[in-house]
This record gives sequence, structure tokens and C-alpha cells, in this order.
Amino acid sequence: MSKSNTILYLDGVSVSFDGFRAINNLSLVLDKGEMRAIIGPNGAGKTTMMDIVTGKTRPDEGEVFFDGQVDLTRHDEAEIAMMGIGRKFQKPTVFESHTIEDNLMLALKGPRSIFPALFHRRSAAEARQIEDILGIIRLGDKRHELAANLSHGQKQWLEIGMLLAQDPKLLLVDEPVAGMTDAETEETARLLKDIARDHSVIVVEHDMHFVRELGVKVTCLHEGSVLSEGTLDFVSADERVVEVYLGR
Amino acid sequence: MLEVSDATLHYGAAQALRGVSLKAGAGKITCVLGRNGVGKTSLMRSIVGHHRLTSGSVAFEGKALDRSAAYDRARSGIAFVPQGREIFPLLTVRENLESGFAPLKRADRNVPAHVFELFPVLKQMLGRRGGDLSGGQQQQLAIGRALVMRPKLLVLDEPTEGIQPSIIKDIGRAIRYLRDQAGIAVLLVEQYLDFCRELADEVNIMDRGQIVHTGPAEDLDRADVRKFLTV
Amino acid sequence: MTLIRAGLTLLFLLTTLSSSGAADADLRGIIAKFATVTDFSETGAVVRELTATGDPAVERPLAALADGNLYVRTADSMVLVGKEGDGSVQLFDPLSGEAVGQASEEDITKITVNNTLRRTIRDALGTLTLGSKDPTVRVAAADTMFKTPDTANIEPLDAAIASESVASVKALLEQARAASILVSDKPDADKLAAIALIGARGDRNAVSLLTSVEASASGAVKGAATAAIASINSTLAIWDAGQNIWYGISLGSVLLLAAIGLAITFGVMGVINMAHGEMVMLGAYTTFVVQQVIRTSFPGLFDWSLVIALPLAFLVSALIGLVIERGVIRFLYGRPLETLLATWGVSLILQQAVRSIFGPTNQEVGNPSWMSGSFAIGQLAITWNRLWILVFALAVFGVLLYVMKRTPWGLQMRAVTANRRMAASMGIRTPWVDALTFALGSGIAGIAGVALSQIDNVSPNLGRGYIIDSFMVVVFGGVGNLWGTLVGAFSLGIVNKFLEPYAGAVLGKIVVLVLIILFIQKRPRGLFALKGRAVEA
Amino acid sequence: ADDTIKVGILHSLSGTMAISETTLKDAMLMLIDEQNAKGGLLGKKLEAVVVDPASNWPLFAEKARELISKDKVAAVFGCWTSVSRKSVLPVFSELDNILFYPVQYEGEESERNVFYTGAAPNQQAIPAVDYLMSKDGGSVKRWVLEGTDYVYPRTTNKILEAYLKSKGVAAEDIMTNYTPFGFSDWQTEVSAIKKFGSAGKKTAVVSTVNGDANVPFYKELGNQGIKAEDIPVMAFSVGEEELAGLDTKPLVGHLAAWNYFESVNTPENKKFIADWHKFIKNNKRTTNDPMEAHYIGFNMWVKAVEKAGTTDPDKVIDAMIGVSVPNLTGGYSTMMPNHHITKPVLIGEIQANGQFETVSKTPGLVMGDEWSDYLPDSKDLISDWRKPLSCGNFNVATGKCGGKGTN
Amino acid sequence: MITGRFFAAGADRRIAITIFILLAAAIIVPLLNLGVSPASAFYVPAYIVALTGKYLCYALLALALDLVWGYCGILSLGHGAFFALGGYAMGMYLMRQIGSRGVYGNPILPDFMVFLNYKELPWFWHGFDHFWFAAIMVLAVPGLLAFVFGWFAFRSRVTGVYLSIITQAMTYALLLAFFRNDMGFGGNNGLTDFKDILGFNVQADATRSALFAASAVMLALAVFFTWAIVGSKYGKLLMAVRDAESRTRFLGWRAENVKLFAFTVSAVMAGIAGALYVPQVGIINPGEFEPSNSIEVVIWAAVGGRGTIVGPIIGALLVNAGKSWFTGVLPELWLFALGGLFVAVTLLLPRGIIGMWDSWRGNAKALRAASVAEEAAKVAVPSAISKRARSPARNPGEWSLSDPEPQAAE
Ligand SMILES: Nc1ncnc2c1ncn2[C@@H]1O[C@H](COP(=O)(O)OP(=O)(O)OP(=O)(O)O)[C@@H](O)[C@H]1O
Ligand SMILES: Nc1ncnc2c1ncn2[C@@H]1O[C@H](COP(=O)(O)OP(=O)(O)OP(=O)(O)O)[C@@H](O)[C@H]1O
Ligand SMILES: NC(N)=O
Ligand SMILES: [Mg+2]
Ligand SMILES: [Mg+2]
Repeated sequence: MSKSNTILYLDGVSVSFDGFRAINNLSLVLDKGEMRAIIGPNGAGKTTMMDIVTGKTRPDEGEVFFDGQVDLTRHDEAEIAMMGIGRKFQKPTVFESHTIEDNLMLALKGPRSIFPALFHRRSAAEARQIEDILGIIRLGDKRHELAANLSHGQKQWLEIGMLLAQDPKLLLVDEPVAGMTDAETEETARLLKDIARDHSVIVVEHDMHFVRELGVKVTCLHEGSVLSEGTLDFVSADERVVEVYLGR
Repeated sequence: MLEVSDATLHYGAAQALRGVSLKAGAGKITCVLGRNGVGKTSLMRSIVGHHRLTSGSVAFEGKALDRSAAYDRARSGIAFVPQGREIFPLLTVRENLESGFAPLKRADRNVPAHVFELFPVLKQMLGRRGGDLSGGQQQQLAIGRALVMRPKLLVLDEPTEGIQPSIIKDIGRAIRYLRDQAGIAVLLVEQYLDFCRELADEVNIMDRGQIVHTGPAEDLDRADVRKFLTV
Repeated sequence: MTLIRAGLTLLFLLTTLSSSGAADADLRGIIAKFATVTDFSETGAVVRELTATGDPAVERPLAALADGNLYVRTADSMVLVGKEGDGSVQLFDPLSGEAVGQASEEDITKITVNNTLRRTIRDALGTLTLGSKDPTVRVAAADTMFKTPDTANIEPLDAAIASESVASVKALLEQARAASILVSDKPDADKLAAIALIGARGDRNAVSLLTSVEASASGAVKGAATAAIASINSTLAIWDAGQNIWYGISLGSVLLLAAIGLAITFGVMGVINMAHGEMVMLGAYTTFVVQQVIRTSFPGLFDWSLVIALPLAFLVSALIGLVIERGVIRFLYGRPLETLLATWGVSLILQQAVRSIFGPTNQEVGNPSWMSGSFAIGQLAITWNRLWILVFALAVFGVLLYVMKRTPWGLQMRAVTANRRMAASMGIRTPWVDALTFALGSGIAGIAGVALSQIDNVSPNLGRGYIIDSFMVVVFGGVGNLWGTLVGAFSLGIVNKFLEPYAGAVLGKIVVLVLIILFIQKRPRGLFALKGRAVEA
Repeated sequence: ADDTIKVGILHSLSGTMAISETTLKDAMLMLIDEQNAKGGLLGKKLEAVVVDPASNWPLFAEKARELISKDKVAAVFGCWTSVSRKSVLPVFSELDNILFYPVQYEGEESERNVFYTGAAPNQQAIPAVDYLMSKDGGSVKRWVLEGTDYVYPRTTNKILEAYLKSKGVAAEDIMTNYTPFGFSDWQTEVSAIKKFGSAGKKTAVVSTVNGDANVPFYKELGNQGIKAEDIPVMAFSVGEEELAGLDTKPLVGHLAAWNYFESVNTPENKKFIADWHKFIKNNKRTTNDPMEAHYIGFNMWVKAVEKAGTTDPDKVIDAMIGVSVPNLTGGYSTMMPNHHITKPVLIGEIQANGQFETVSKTPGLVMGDEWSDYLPDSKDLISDWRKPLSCGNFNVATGKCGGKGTN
Repeated sequence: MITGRFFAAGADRRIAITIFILLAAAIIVPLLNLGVSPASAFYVPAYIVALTGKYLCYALLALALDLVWGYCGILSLGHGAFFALGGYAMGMYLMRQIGSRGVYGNPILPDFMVFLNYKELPWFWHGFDHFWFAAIMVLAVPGLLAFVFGWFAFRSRVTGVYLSIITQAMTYALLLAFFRNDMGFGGNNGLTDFKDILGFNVQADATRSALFAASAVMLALAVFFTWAIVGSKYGKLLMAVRDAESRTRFLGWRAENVKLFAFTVSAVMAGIAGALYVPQVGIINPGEFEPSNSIEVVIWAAVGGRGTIVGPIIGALLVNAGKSWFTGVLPELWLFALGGLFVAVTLLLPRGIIGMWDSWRGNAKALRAASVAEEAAKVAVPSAISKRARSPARNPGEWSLSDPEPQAAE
């Protein structure tokens, strides 16, 4: 396998917690500009895989490369984020004591050191960007409210908004539609497809309608490694996937 | 069994519930639907006693609950699966389950077999700390923990969130089983329409802190009802 | 000194020859002279005269004198042994020991002694009691003679060795004899044998003796002494290490006791309990009050005072803890930082309350007999109070661990502190659990106070002295982990005690603090850090 | 207002020093009561102004300022530790008031506005060591200087070391060790003392261990079986008050050097104790040396005010010198030109009843020596606050006021 | 630019008022002390000037602590150490100014060195005869200590109570070290007997007034800077780090640097406070390193209302004035009063005086600031308990409304 044209390259990655192998010899490759959906039973290791990519968890063994050449295992969270990997967490995590707007402001792409932040003034371009995002996540009327006061689903949206503000090269999106209505789910799918036009994306979801909507290649993880890969139809036809994941 | 009447709730100055009335009967599955932020969770938490209503009342088996603390409500037979799981992260899976023993008589202090049948993963992971589980596993634990209490009313706030399809099916079967065999009342908040449609005996639709529609599950196919669920 | 020795030898010979001893009247004559002494040298002279009579009967008045129990009755200048009771003094005849009435303190004058005299008397009694029937007295005598070797001792010791039946006592007597041989002008061969004997004894007294031999002797004797000293010192070095470990363990047990209540109120409940030290203090004051009552009303029960104080201290502190929890803390769940402010206020109030009630000064808390003194294992002196405190600390730890891990209450405690709202929805009566948990932590602090009253001041400041160390231990070990508290306490104790001999107490403590800071860099969540997602939350 | 004369009492009633200082506050209240019963002073009643500096040194300065500026006191009795005194010194000289300092201290100071009624090192430490070196004291040859790590022990030990060496004691026969304030785990130190004492020479411990640390220290001594006959401990900071918190039976024979013991058998002392018990309503409360110092200081002040006919500090300061009042040990103490007083030095042995028994007493009174003769930089200094010299650090070598200067 | 923001319409009125009051006091109080006859009703006695000058230093210290605690969630239990170090740097300067006026008359060596037999000035005392050098040290020593300490601790991701305890260990170790006479800082007695500062007699009323004015101006400046910092994007970041540190990392921010900057700035502020404090109280002694002193600072901030700028100042002034007053009028009972006050404040004014004031006035904006303070709770206590702390934001003072949902980046 050549790394050069990949945005994300995992090979032979394993990690265990107190003897429990959460990721087991996992290999996964994402091409530049590709969007991939990842499914798999609860506990298959999907979130852990994202933890590895974003530097939160160090793999016990295996290679993790970004953009063909950057060895992610040598960098920490902030560096990885600066390189252009953004993430939406499974459980929405926002800055609760800040307003929606400030949450987005902190996420906006830009310099990440202290002094620029100290003397930062919001530019017109930034203001416009925030405006756009607020429109997309439909929280415009709540822009001055504290994020703490959002409902669960609204926090999900805010997280997506923060991810957009970051404008990363690679987006890792963990269960974006959990807690959303069907209509919102469709909306989100549209949004992601839109983003995928000029970004690489990995989406984890259990909602098969949503995955179908995305219409991209699907990887099914199980017990820390790839069980099946291909189109959704192909994967859902796989006996083993039905057995461990979809159910009858 | 459960009767909420004219409930209002404020968060500081903001109003989350505006005169909500709702009934959930024994042996029935009552579903609550609505878009994000319409007040579903607020309503559930008011029922189990996490929030004190600004006005209105909650009655369970004919007794007013408004003055009683959350633990007394739990002891009278209301079990709660909250949105966001809220398992005890540092307690092991076993201990999380055993935390449901508190309201039980000594003789009843065991984990019912159907919990493990429903969620076999919990049996495998008895010794692991709850907080270490994956999101979906935690959700299963939260449901299992509520079942340990042998409730008369089970309040579920988006229980399928983050759970793999096969287990969602199992949960659906379990809820039906509990309704039919144990005759308990189930109050279910859901976003997952299909799941709801399949299970619900009655649906309530919320919008902006109010119940805007009550009716049988089939109503979900009506356009005037659907409109409350679209963006 | 040598003069006394000579006199004693003479006396010894006399007593062994004729057991009847000097005439009673002669002794009384000498004893009477105590009535007219004006300074210590005169008292010393009378003591010497008395011992020179060689009559074992002088033991009673001499022992009384050494203990400060010899009095002169002002009215008739009679010298009598006195025993202080309440208000008055019981008087006894100095030779026969018969009671001869009572006197008030104003009517009698104590014959004062100082350390030098006390030592003189002790040495004299040592030789006099070489033939005592009680083996422990003979051991003491042998010990005294070992420490004060004298050529004149050799003969009485020879006699004593010949008649000694207990092997261990005999060995001691032989060592004492060897000591005396070293200061005599016996041939080198004898001295070499003596050095071998003393070298085998292997303690500090032996080194002390051999050092002076080394300084004065020459040739083979000097060499043998040097060698013996070296060999003793090398074994002593090992014992020293052992001793440091023991000191460390015992310091650790004190830290553990002080911290363990905090491991509940802070470690488990998350209350930044600045009043923890005051709970310890309340336990110590409870002990004081118990002992006061016992002293005035049931003096016979004194040895039981701690046993009685334990449950009471637990109750007192637990009750106050309960009041604090219901009155203050319960409004602060979810605002842990404010507990710092409130409990700091509570601690000021408790401190001042104790100061107002009991006064600002130290209170006397006595050690029961089983908590006093020490015993030796080899060259290791272990004090009883430290040993008991260690046992006690471990016992408390064990019980607590059991409660936390094995009982439903422990489970509920942990659930409530993890998520009070959800715990309530599981049917757990959270107010009860909170109140009882805080009371438990406080009560345990209280019983720690009982133990600490045995080794520290009982004053209103008692608690302040332990609060920082306690937090340090709990945090160092890893918050919320009882085992961490245990291991943290003992490792801090041992490290501290290993540093102290080299760096001194002050620098040692600084080094320990710096080590803690560095250690936390390595393990940012303490010694027994919980790992994984569950805690990163 | 003007019908009373206010007297400031500046002793900590809370915090770490409350344990020692509260008693002095009570003693002062008693003395003031008694004076009022005798008709007051200059025809006016005395009024005590009590404040609590809470064992906090900057607070001492603040409270001193408050007493002088706001309450307009005529004199202040207070402080315990040297640092508290150092903290208030500038306040007293700036606002020109009088402080009576009742505690033994390290010397090396003489201020115009301060009267030192406690012992200087030569009134306590040196005689104590002399006693131990004497035949009566056991002819000690080897010395452990055990102290709390602060200025008083450091300086005292420095003086003692110089003194011992001048008496021919070898350096290896002196062991010095310091522990922190409030130290409570004495196992290592006590065993080191035991070890040091087993070198075949008569050994004694000179303890400048302060305050709270003493109780655990003595408890450990007792438990490790260090007997006074073998290794006596001579303490300078352990008085009746400290012993009250201890079971003294295992400690009989250990020593302390002071200028006063409660056990001293004089009519003045009997009366003082009786008055004290009556005042404090507790027959078990002990008296101690700093209380006597306040007793002396207060009576001197009263006498000086009467002599000067005013409470004006300047006049009283001048009038103080030469004032002589009875002390409690059967003699008279006199205020010397260096603002220190003459006192007898008593060595006492601890008794089973928690009291000291005097085993040695200097034949005459010892005059407080503010500048130690055993420290190179102060041996040429003297202090004399009489006019015209009026100098606290007169250098007899250079003939100038103002210390030693460059050398 | 920052000033522009200050005078812009959005400037917080309360900040402006505070700064105005401080600057006014800096002018008026000295005038009333020096220019008014002591008989006049308007006369401010020197005693009061000295006292309030001291309180202002405490207020500055409290503000410094609040910058890290209230806004960044770092509960430092060792801020007294920075204060004391600043104080020692100033004290060393003042000691050198004594010159040959010490009791031993040694022109080089301070008295304590003479009688402890120092032959020459220890190296670290050199330079302190110059004010500018001392002034730099006042900033550099606490700043450097904080920087080094913070650099290690934040990089190792020491947080919460663990950080609190090691800051406490730090100040405790310094306490013990400075107590040692061998350290060359005068041991327990510390540095005292100051004569001159910049050639003026420290005892003189005019100097005292000047020091008061300097403290007031410095505090005003600190208020302004804190306000500017807190209001900037960096300030938002600071609070974001406090609430969800790991989340900021995933956005690419270096949380450790964010904290380090605030910690260092705060230490420097504390150092300045100490430096102003020492000439006013006339002594600096290791007692200032006492852990309980640092805890008290935390308490001032809490009483006034943490996570606000004015709160800690009010808290420090109030608690210290109370302490001065109580120790005078209730010498034997004042601990009851003070302890009672702390308990009462926690129960009745859950977010301090300012926080309560705000919520009484229903001021939404201020409410937010206060709620922000609530968040700081997270730092002190580990795991889930801390989580719950965040929510009273939504409904002040009632935990039952809080949301214990863990905020971790899962
Ligand atoms: N720190 C840990 N200690 C122990 N086990 C862990 C830890 N972290 C993860 N695990 C285990 O690793 C497995 C993989 O977890 P992960 O969160 O990656 O699953 P997932 O695929 O994201 O599942 P879900 O769909 O439920 O979110 C799970 O079985 C989980 O219990
Ligand atoms: N603690 C709170 N304080 C203030 N406002 C809140 C709080 N919790 C929720 N809200 C607001 O109340 C409204 C109802 O919230 P609720 O959580 O009940 O919604 P929900 O219907 O459960 O939404 P979702 O489907 O996203 O879970 C929302 O607009 C939300 O912003
Ligand atoms: N002066 C003293 N004892 O500190
Ligand atoms: Mg997951
Ligand atoms: Mg919800």
C-alpha cells in the first residue's frame, strides 16, 4: 500500500487497556478527499480509533500516518489539531460557560498562540464566517446564550458548527445524528456530503438510514479490526455483519 | 398510572415547559416526540424529581409526587434511564447494577436474568468500570440498571441513542416484554421515529414546551403531525 | 567514686560474711543526719556513709531518697519516708517501713536530690541488689555495673556469677565483670577475653566502653578493642537501617491515621474539609475528658481510658460532623470549592470553642501503662505507643476498606458522590448517605485524635498541625483511593525518616516536599492513579 | 477618656502562640486589677486595652499602631517571640511609646522604647551550661544543642558554642541539631541523642526547642527511656505551663533554667500564686517565668510613672532606669541603663508533680547583657540609655555610638 | 487598542467605577492625611493610611489569585509564596538601604548577618542596593518561579486538586527553607528595621501616603490589565481551558501555554503586591509563606465573588477590615465572628458578594461572569463531583438542577 495519496493511513494498529484489546491489528486507509462511514457494534473500537488518530490515545503498536507522511503517534492533541484534523465527539463537548458565538470563535481557524489571542479583534471575515455557521446549525437566535443552556441535540449541532469553524482537512465525526430527529438527520447528511466535496471525512454512525443517505464506502469494525468493507449494500449483506451488528 | 397535569418549568427566566399534561398508563408504552430543545428531557426530569415544577403536578398511582424527593419517587417504583447515560463512571458494571438494589427488599436483591439476556455484553464486562465502557455499552448499562429496580414505571429518555441496530431491536423486544409480561408503564422519549412507531401505544408530540398532539402511533404518518418533527 | 566502690566492696564482703548487718541504731543515727543537710554535697556524704554500712536495709531509705520521697518532719526533725496522697502525706519508718502517721505538706520538708545524687544512689543500689531474689533487679544491677565498671566490682560479681542460676542473667553478670576487668590491671589475656565477651554483646553501651578502652590501652588490647568496635558498628549500621524503617513506618502510621478520615470526607465525598484537623482535635479532647473523669472518679480504670475514649471520640466527632453536614455542607454539594470556605470557617469556630472551653494551654493526656516505654528486638528499640498506633491505624484502615468495598452502604456512598442526582433516581436516600458518610469520616478523624493524643500536644492547635500533611497524603496517594492513602502515608513516612538523619529534620522535610512536587509531575493523579476514560471525564 | 490611664496588652489569643501568650494577657489583667484596687496610678484608674494579634507578625505591628494611635495607651505589655518584637519595634520608636517584653530572648538588641524583662542569654543559657559543667550538674563533657530552627535557638547556640569552646570543649563533642516549628516526630532525633550520648563521656542536651514541639519531644524521651541521670536535658523554653500538658513522672530530673519557678518558696511568690488562682478561678493553673517578668515590668512601670509624675513615655523612659522592685524570688530587680534588668538565675529539676525544684541558684543577681561577650561582633558593644550617652549600641573600642562599623 | 476598548461603549461600568475610585483614593487619602489638620473631621490618621494601604496590597494579591482561579480554574494554594518572594525582594532592597545605621553599624551586612557571623554578603544579595534591580527582581523572581513551576506542572497535565496540593507543597517548602537561618534571609525574624525607601524615611507620613497612593494606582492598573486580559479572546480561551481543557486541545490550542501565561502574570502581580506590602508593614518574615495565608487569599476571593474582577478586591478589603476590627473589639471571640462570617457567606451568598449582588439585580451579563466562577469548582475536586459544579450556572444555588453529564471529550 502506498501512503502517498492517503489522508489517513493506519496499519497494524493495536491498543489495549489493562489487557483488553480494544483495537486489534487494525488497518484502515482513507484517500484524500474521501468520505468514509464506519459502523460496527458497540465497543468495536470506533471511538478508540478516533482517539488514536487525534492523539488522545497512544497505540501500543502500528503505524498511523496523516497526509501520507506525518507520523501522528509522535504528536500531541494540539499539534494534530493544528495540522488539520478536527473531531466531533460522541458525547457533545462544548464550552458551557461561553456563548454559542464564543464557542465558534474559539474554534475558528487561525493562529493558536497566546499573544495573537491577547490582542485579537474580530475581523469582518471572521464575523461573516460565524454568521454562516450559525445559519447552518440553526442556532442564530441563541447566539448569545450560554452553551450550558442548550438541549442535548442543540449541543450536537454546536459541536458540528465548531468543527466547521475549524475547517480541518480531515473531519472525524462520531455519531453526529444521535438524538436528532429524522428531518435533522437528513439535513446533517446533506451537510456532510457538502463538506466532503473538499474535505476528507470519517463518519461513525449507527443510523443506517443516515449511512445510506451518505452513499459512501462503509467499513464495519468488530472487536478492534475490520470485519467488512465496501458499499453499504455489500456490507449489510455480509452474514457476519448481520450477526454481530445489524441483527435479524 | 402516571399523570402530569398542567406542568410548567422555568430555568431561571427561561421557560421550558408550558402547561404540559400527559398520562402514561400501566401496560402501555407512551411515547414523547419532538424536535431538539422542545422540552422532552425537561419533562422527564420533572417526572422523576430532578427538577421541581414551577406549577402543575405529577401524580403516580393516584398519589401526588410534587413534594417528594427523587429517591422517594424511585422507591415508589419509577425508574429512569436518562439522556446521556449517567452511569457511575468509577463503579464497576456490577456495582452500577447493584446500585439499583437500594429500594429493594433484601430477598429481591439480585440482578434479574433478563438483563443479561438482553445485554450479554454486561455479563462479560461485570468487572470493568462503567466509565470505561463504550458509549453504546454505557447506554445498555443504564437501561439494565433501571431494570434491576423492578420498576412499575420506566422512564426512558432516548434509550436508543448510540446503540447498534441489533440491540435496538432487542431493546424494543424488551420494552414490549416488560409491558406485556410485567404490565409496567413505559414512558419513552424518542427521536427515532420507526422505533417509536413500532412500539408506541400512544404518542405525544411536543413543541416549544407544550404538548401539541396526542394520539395513537399511526398518527405519526399524518402530515399535520409530521410537521412538528421537521425542521 | 572509687571510694564508694571500695566501701561497697567492703560492705559486700561484710554482708556475705555476716548476714545480720550493722546495728539498727547505727543506721538510724546516720539517717537522722539527713535532717540537717544544707546542700547536695552534704546529702551525698550521708548517702555514702549509709551505703558504707553495707546493710541491705539501707535500700528502703535510699530508694525513697532517689524518688524524692524522703522527708524531715519539722516538729521533731524525724527523717521519714512519705507517700503523697490527696492533701496529706502518709509517713513511714525509713527502715522498717511501718506506717507512723500522716502529715500535711506544710509540716514536712522534702530532702531534695539532684541528678548526680540520684545516679550515685542508683549505682550504690545496683551493687547492693546484686543478690536480690528478683532476677529483674539483678539484671538491672548487672546493667548498672556494666555501665560503671570498676575493679572493685570484680569480686562481688565473681560471687554473684557463681551463685547465679538464670543463664541470661549470668551472661549479663559476666559482661559486667568483663567490663570491670577492662578497667583493672589484670593481664592482657584476661582483657582480650573480656573484649570478646563484650564484643558479643554488640550494643551501644559496649561501643561506649570499648571506645574508652581503645583510648587508654595499647598493643593487642587496643587492637582487639578497635576490631570489636568495628564489628559492632557494622552490625549496628544494619540495625540503624532497620530502625529508620521502623521510624518511617511509625511516622507513616501517624500520617495514615491523621489522613484516613480525610480520605473519606475529601477523597470520597469531595468536600475540601478544612475542619478535618479539628475533628482530630475533638477526639483528643474527648480522650482528655475521659481521662479527667477517670482520674477523679475511677482511678483504677486508667489503663482502660483509651479503650473507653475510642467509641466516645468516634461518637463526639461523628456527631459534630453530622451537624456540620446537615447544617452547612449539604447546601454545598455541587459547589465543592465553597466547602473550603465554609469548613475553614467551621474550623475557626471549633478551634475557638475549644480554646474558650478548655483554655488555650496544653492538656495532659497520660499514657496508660501499656502505651508506655519500649522493648527491644535486638538493637532495635520499639516504643509501645508507636507499635499500638501502627496496629490501630492498620485496623482502622482494614475496617474502612471493608465498609467501602464490601457493604451496600459503601456502594451507595460511592454512587452518591459520583452523581448525587442519579443516585437518588436509583432509590438511594442521598441525604442519609451524605450525612452518614461525613459523620463516618469525622468519627474516624476523632478516633485518630485518641491515638495522636498519645504522642502529641492536646491543644486547640492540634488539628492545624495535621491538616496539611493529611491533604498531602491523600492527594499523593491518589484521591478517592484508600490504598493510595495507605501506601502514600507509609512511603512519605519512610522517605522522611531516611532523609532525616542525613539532611536534618528541616531539610529532610523540604526534600520530601520537593519530591512530592516532582512525583506528581510523573504521576499527575497521584500514586494510585485511576486510569482510563472513567476518570478523564 | 482622660480619667483613666490605658495600658495596652499585645499578646496573641489565637493561633500558634496563643498557647503561651494568653496566660500573660490574664496575668496583666490581674496586675492591673490589683493596681486599681490599690487606688490606681496618679489618682487615675488603669484601663487595660486587650487586642489579639493572632500570632501573625504583621498584625502585631498593626495592632501596636492601633493601641498607640487609636487607643492612646501609655505603655504596652506584650509580644512573645522575637519576630513579633522585631515587627513592632519600628512602631514603638516611630510613635514613641513603651513596650515591656517579658520573654527570654537571644539578646543582640537594645532599643530606647523597649524594656526587656525576660532573660538575656547570659541570664539563662550561660549559667545553665556552667551548672552542667559543674560537679553538681554532673561534669558534662559532651553536648547536644537541640533547637527549633529560628533565631533565638540559633543565636543562643552560637553563643553557647563559643562559650563551650572557650571552656575547652572539643568540636566533636558538640552536636547541634534543628527541627522545624511544631515538630512532632522526634524518634530519629531522640535516638541520635542516645547514640551521641553513648560515647563514654557524660552527655547533656541543651534544648532551645520551642513551644508545642516540646511535649512530643519529652514524650519520646520518656518512651525511649532516656533518663535524666544518664543524659539530662536542660531546657530554656520549658516552663510550668508546658509541663502542665505532660505526665512528668518519666521526666524527673530533667532541667530547666529560668529566673523564676512557681515552686520558689517566698512570701511574695506565695501571694502571687494565691492571687493568680483567685483571679483565674482555677487552682490548677500554673505560674511561670514570663509572668514574673510582667510582674516585675509592670511594677517598675508603675514606680517610674509615679517617679516621673506623668505617663508621658519620654519622661517614663528616663525615669525607668534605676527603678528597683521586688521580684518573686526574694530579691529586688533593677532596671539597668541598657533596659535589661537584674535577675537571679535558677536551675530547676522537673519533679513528678509537674513543678521544678531549684537545684542551683546564682549567688547574686545577674545583669542582663544585651550584647554577648561571646560573639565577635558584639563584644565591644554596650548600651546605655542615660543621657548624655543615650545609645543602644555604643562601641567601646571606637568610642562611637552606632555599632561596630567596618572592620 | 486595549484602551480604546476600555473607553468604548462596551466597557464594563463597574470596572470603570472601581478604577476611578482607586485613582481618586490615591489622590484624596494622602491629601486628607497630609494636608488637613489632625483636628479636622476630614483628617485621615496615618494609622488608617497604613492600614488601608496594606489592605490594598491584599486586594491586589486576591485579584492575582482570581485571575488564575476564577478565570482559569487553577486553584493555587501557594499564591502567598509569590507575594512573599516579591516582598523579600523589596525587603532586601530596604535592608541594603539601612547601610551603617544598623545596630552593628556595618555598612554592607544587614544586622542579622553580622550576628550570625557572615563575613561577606551572600551572592544573591548583590545588586539589591539598587532600586531598579530590586524592582526587576520583584517581577522576575515570582514570575520565574511561577514559570518554571507551571511549565513542568502544566506540561505534565497536573490539574485540579493535585495542582493545588503541589502549590501548597511549594509554599510550604519555601516556608521551611526561609525559616532556616542558613538561607541568608534572616530566618524566622525575617527582614525588619527598615529606614529608607528611595531616600525617603519609611516611617514618615508622606512616605506612607505615597506608598498608599502607589498601592492604589497599582491596583487600578491591575484591575485594568485583568479586565483587558479577561475580555480578550485569550480570556475566553482561559475560561474554555478551565471548563474543558482537553476540548481546547482538540481545537489546536496549547492549554498548557494558556495556563502558563496566566499563572506567570498572576505570580508577577502577587509579587508586586508583596513588594508594596513590605515597606508599609515594616517586616517580611517566612510566616508569609504559611500555607494558611494562601488559603486565606482563596477565601477573600471566594467571599467577594470569584471569577469577577471586583469581587476579590471587595472580599480582601472586607475580610481584612473585619479581621482588624474584630481583633480589636472582640479579642477573645473574634474567631467565632470571622468563622461565622465565612459560613454565612457560603450559605447565604453562594457566589460571593458580587455574584449575589448581580443575581439580585438580575443582571444577565454579570450572572454569566458569576456562573463562570462556579465552573472553577471543577479544578478543585476530581471526577464526577466536580462536574456537577458547572451547572448552577443555569439556576443559581440549586444543585438539583445541575447536569452531571461528564463533559469529557469521549
Ligand atoms: N480505558 C479503558 N479501559 C478499559 N476498557 C476500555 C477503555 N477504553 C475503551 N475500552 C473498551 O474498548 C472497547 C472499544 O470502545 P470504543 O469506545 O472505541 O467503542 P465504540 O466502537 O466507539 O462503541 P460505541 O458504538 O458504543 O460508541 C469497549 O469494549 C470499551 O469497553
Ligand atoms: N439547565 C438548563 N438551563 C437553562 N436552559 C435549559 C437547561 N436545560 C435545557 N434548557 C433549555 O430548555 C429547552 C428544553 O430543553 P430539553 O433538554 O428539555 O430539550 P429536549 O426536548 O430534551 O431536546 P433534545 O432532543 O435535544 O434532547 C431547550 O431550549 C434548552 O436550551
Ligand atoms: N525570644 C524567644 N523565645 O523567641
Ligand atoms: Mg463510540
Ligand atoms: Mg433531551
